[in-house]
Amino acid sequence: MATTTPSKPSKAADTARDNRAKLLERAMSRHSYSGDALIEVLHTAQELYGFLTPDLLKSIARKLRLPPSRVLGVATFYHFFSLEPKGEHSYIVCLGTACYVKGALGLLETLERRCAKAGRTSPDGKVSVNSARCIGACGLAPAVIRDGEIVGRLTPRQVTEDLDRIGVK
Amino acid sequence: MTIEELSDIQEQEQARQQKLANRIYCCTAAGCVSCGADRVRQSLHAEVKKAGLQEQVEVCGSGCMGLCSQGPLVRSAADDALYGHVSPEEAAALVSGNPVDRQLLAGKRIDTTAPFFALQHKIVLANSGVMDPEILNDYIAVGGYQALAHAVTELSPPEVIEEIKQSGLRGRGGAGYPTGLKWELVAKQSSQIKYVVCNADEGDPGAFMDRSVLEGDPHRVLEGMALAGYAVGAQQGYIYVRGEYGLAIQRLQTAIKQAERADLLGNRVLGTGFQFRVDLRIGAGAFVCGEETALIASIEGKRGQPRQRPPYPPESGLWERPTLINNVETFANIPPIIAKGGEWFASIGTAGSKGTKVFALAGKIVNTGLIEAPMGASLRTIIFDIGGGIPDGGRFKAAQTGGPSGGCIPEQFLDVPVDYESLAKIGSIMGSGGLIVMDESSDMVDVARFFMEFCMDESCGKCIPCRVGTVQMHDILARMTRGEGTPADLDMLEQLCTLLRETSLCGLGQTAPNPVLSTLRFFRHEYDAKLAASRGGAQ
Amino acid sequence: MSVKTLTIDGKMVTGIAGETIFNVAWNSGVRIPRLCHVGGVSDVGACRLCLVEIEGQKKLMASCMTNVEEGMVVRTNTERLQSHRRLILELLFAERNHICAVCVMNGQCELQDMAEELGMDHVRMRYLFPKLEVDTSHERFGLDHNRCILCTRCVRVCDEVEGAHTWDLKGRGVNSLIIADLGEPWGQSDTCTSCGKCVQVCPTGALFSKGRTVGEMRKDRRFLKYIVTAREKHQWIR
Amino acid sequence: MDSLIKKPRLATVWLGGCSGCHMSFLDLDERLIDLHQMAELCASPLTDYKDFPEVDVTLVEGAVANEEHLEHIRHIRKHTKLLISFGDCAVTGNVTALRNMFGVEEVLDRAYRETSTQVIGIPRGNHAVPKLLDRVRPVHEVVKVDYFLQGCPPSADKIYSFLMDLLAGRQPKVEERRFG
Repeated sequence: MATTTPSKPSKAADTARDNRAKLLERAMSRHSYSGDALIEVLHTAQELYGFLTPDLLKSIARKLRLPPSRVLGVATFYHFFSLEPKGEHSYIVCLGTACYVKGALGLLETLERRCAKAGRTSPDGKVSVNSARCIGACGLAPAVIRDGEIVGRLTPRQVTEDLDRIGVK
Repeated sequence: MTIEELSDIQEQEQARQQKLANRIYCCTAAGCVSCGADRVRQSLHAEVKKAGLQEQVEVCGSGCMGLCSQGPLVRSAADDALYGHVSPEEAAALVSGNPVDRQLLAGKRIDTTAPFFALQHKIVLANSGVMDPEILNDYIAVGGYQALAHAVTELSPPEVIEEIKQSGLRGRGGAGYPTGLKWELVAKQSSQIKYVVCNADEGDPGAFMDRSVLEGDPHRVLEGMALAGYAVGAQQGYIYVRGEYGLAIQRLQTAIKQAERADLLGNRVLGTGFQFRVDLRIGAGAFVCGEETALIASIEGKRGQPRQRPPYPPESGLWERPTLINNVETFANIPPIIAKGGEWFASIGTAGSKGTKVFALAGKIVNTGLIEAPMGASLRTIIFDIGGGIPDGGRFKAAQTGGPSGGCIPEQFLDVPVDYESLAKIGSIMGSGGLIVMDESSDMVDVARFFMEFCMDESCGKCIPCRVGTVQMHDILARMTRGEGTPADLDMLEQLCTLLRETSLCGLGQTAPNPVLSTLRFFRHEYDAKLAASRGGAQ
Repeated sequence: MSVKTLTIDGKMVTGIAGETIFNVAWNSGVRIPRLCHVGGVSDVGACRLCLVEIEGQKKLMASCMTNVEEGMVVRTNTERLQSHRRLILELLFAERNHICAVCVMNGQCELQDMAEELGMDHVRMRYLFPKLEVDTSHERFGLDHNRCILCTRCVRVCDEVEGAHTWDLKGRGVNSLIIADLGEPWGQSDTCTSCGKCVQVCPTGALFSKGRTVGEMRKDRRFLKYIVTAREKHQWIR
Repeated sequence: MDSLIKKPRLATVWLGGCSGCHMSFLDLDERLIDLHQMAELCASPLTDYKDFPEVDVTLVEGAVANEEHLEHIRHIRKHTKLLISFGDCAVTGNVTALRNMFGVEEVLDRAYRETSTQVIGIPRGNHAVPKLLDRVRPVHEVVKVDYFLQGCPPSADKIYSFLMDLLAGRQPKVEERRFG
């Protein structure tokens, strides 16, 4: 279980936080607080908060009138949901067959060696490493989504240089 | 919008477009966007403005134009020319009507008479490159929603189903169940509440057909679903789309809003008494949700775990109501079938497999991208003629179809027609349309290991054979690739193949052994070589 | 209530429409193996041990999820089924750390019984040896993930009979784990009523009463029939 | 014809186990005399032997936990006609394999550093501690095994009926194939 809580909020962040709670509430009310909408609500919660904390899950469970264990069960079944804070930078390595055939594993290995196992964030919070089944950029294989942007035809060496550049030890 | 208004808009929009000096289509599919199509489009807009041609030249988006390896792609309608690897600096030349400027782009022009284009037969992708997926009127201009209009005014629901049955259309999601029969089954149920679900949880690694259709022609999918709703008596539809498909989700949201506002969806479709609403459900990263009972569980907000069938969803599906589930490409085929008739559709393809099939070509192939070929085209045509063969002088070794549920097809079957029956006969499946080409550098045992790893990661964990069997099979394959396998391992691997196929709860587990079985069948010598080179079991 | 006549392992038997093959077989003395089924709660067809052959059907069907039909010809114990069942047990034994010799349920365990009954005498694949927790935070009970086979009997009995839904599964595939509430230690669960039903239905030593040592744990699930009959028929039969 | 008259030769070995199976073997009590009439016990932890002799039947107690076991069991397999995994440690790894959830280093630290009171650290030198394998294995993962005798330990009755069948040339019927 992730026990990490978001870092201490500033005043400005406080108001943003209120807004987030309001927006989440609105998403739940749009679905009439129906338990069937759990996945949609978790999507919204993750969009707003970045990741799902136990408190967040508990409050969603209460609002949707669901048993907490079911909420955690759903949140951990789907790989899209994260129970840990994301790193400063994110690398999603496409492991679709086209990328695989063109050497995506080498990229992932480099990232895992330097940062963290796929699905995790490096201990210093710098980089989150993930893999995806297919990001649909098969023409650019092997492809990586780096901080939200697709980068194609990468080599392990380029990844290494990239990591050096952002100061990963 | 009434039916008359629909026809008016079609005429007006067509006339408006004809009056333009040029319409420039910039591919906005994910493949092109990832290599800078957005910058090209911005630059085109800027150049139009700079030249003061806002009234004469229109720049718009388009669905996937197929040749993803040459993106960003831009099509100029006035001279019907397609350009590849377009850079933002070339926008001025594209916008200009000056023939000399055009000459500057000659090197970027793609020969559309080449086999890549000439041998394709486009039904599903017909609108890609000729309309902007974000503009409803564009879809209407190319005849969109006319099939729906025709059906709701002139055909009874059984007549719609009859047309689909006559077309011989089979489900494009993989299994190939006859679509008309499925519709009939749902239509027969007496329940007041029924659902239509579009399975857009395209998850095979290396497959992006459905995403391209959703991004490039979202209204067509909505129209297909509405037709299904009309035929089976459902008033609510859901599209279950992968969370990873951000652009497709955005386009669908736009399209649904447009269609609702124009009364093409909603409480009085085209001013008639027919009601049909569509809602999106965003998947959250679980391949197993492509399995229909898991998909239903997921729409209901639960863990995406399959359950035993029967009962099948047409009898008891979403919230235990009769539910029709088809995939994106199946729905995309519906409007043209209703518009042109089942007989027309049935004239394309082979005896058992009608129409066309969209394939995503990837791997060691020159023309990586999206293609549509008539059923029955041979693998050789698809890979060597349309696909341009193997790059860098490589030699073809195998083609993988059907993703983790499919198989590897060796060279000796290159001339087998690609249809449901023929692929099944050689131990693969049509699947949803991913086609990965491998050359001599591919290690087939490792390919089997790759797919097994995929199944292991995606197993939901409900039934034991799949949950633990995939782990054990992966363990054996990994040891083999490391040169640590034994003959006993190979024997166990084969036993586990049988076990998973015969005892797993759902399709994921039942078909998980397929890549192993097909590589064992055609590339057994590679397994044997690994065993021979192995150091033996212990340590 | 219409009666269905069918053949199970060559024996003519009758069942009521809506009854499962599994129940009809057991009522007529044919003991189909099972691990996830437990009478009194819903079935999930997950363990795959109760698969049977039905004449005219290509696929093997989970007998706990398939209703009897008139004229059905069912085979429950063919060589193919036996070999599949043994292999499934091997998979289970290899999945987690089932060390019978040090288990509270040694001698009473349904998994151990199944291995004996089906002649699974050794595991031909690699044991996975996952490193799993033992949760002894509850004052009366313990949960040892090493012995859990993920049959979800506890989840179902807690949800359907006790109504608390304290238990569920987290994760997926081989990484699935039984969880209480939001995955906190069982002893801290807000929803658990400490009724102990989950412990009684657990087929292995995964859920156990504290204070029992090797081979001392006994489970009794007669309460299930008592409660279910009471609830459905308003008859309190002991 | 000579071999037909000769009594079958029996051996028992003790790898990574607690010797409980051998204790159970000794629980045959007076039936050891019956056994002696059927077979010659050539080598066992109970007897003194330098080199493992050629035998017909070997009962192997314990799992393969270190390099010495590995070497030993491979040697034995070459010198016995039938090899029997004798008890749960040999069949499944059992208690001996409980260390597989941890790494070798962690186990050694625990045994020789954290909980040691006299000599702290791993004894070095000639054969002080045979090198542990990364993973304790059941016997059949390393060599071919002909029969499996479960139990922790297998009861004396079970051992007796199994051996009597085997030594009389009958297919052994194991009544209780029960782990634990």
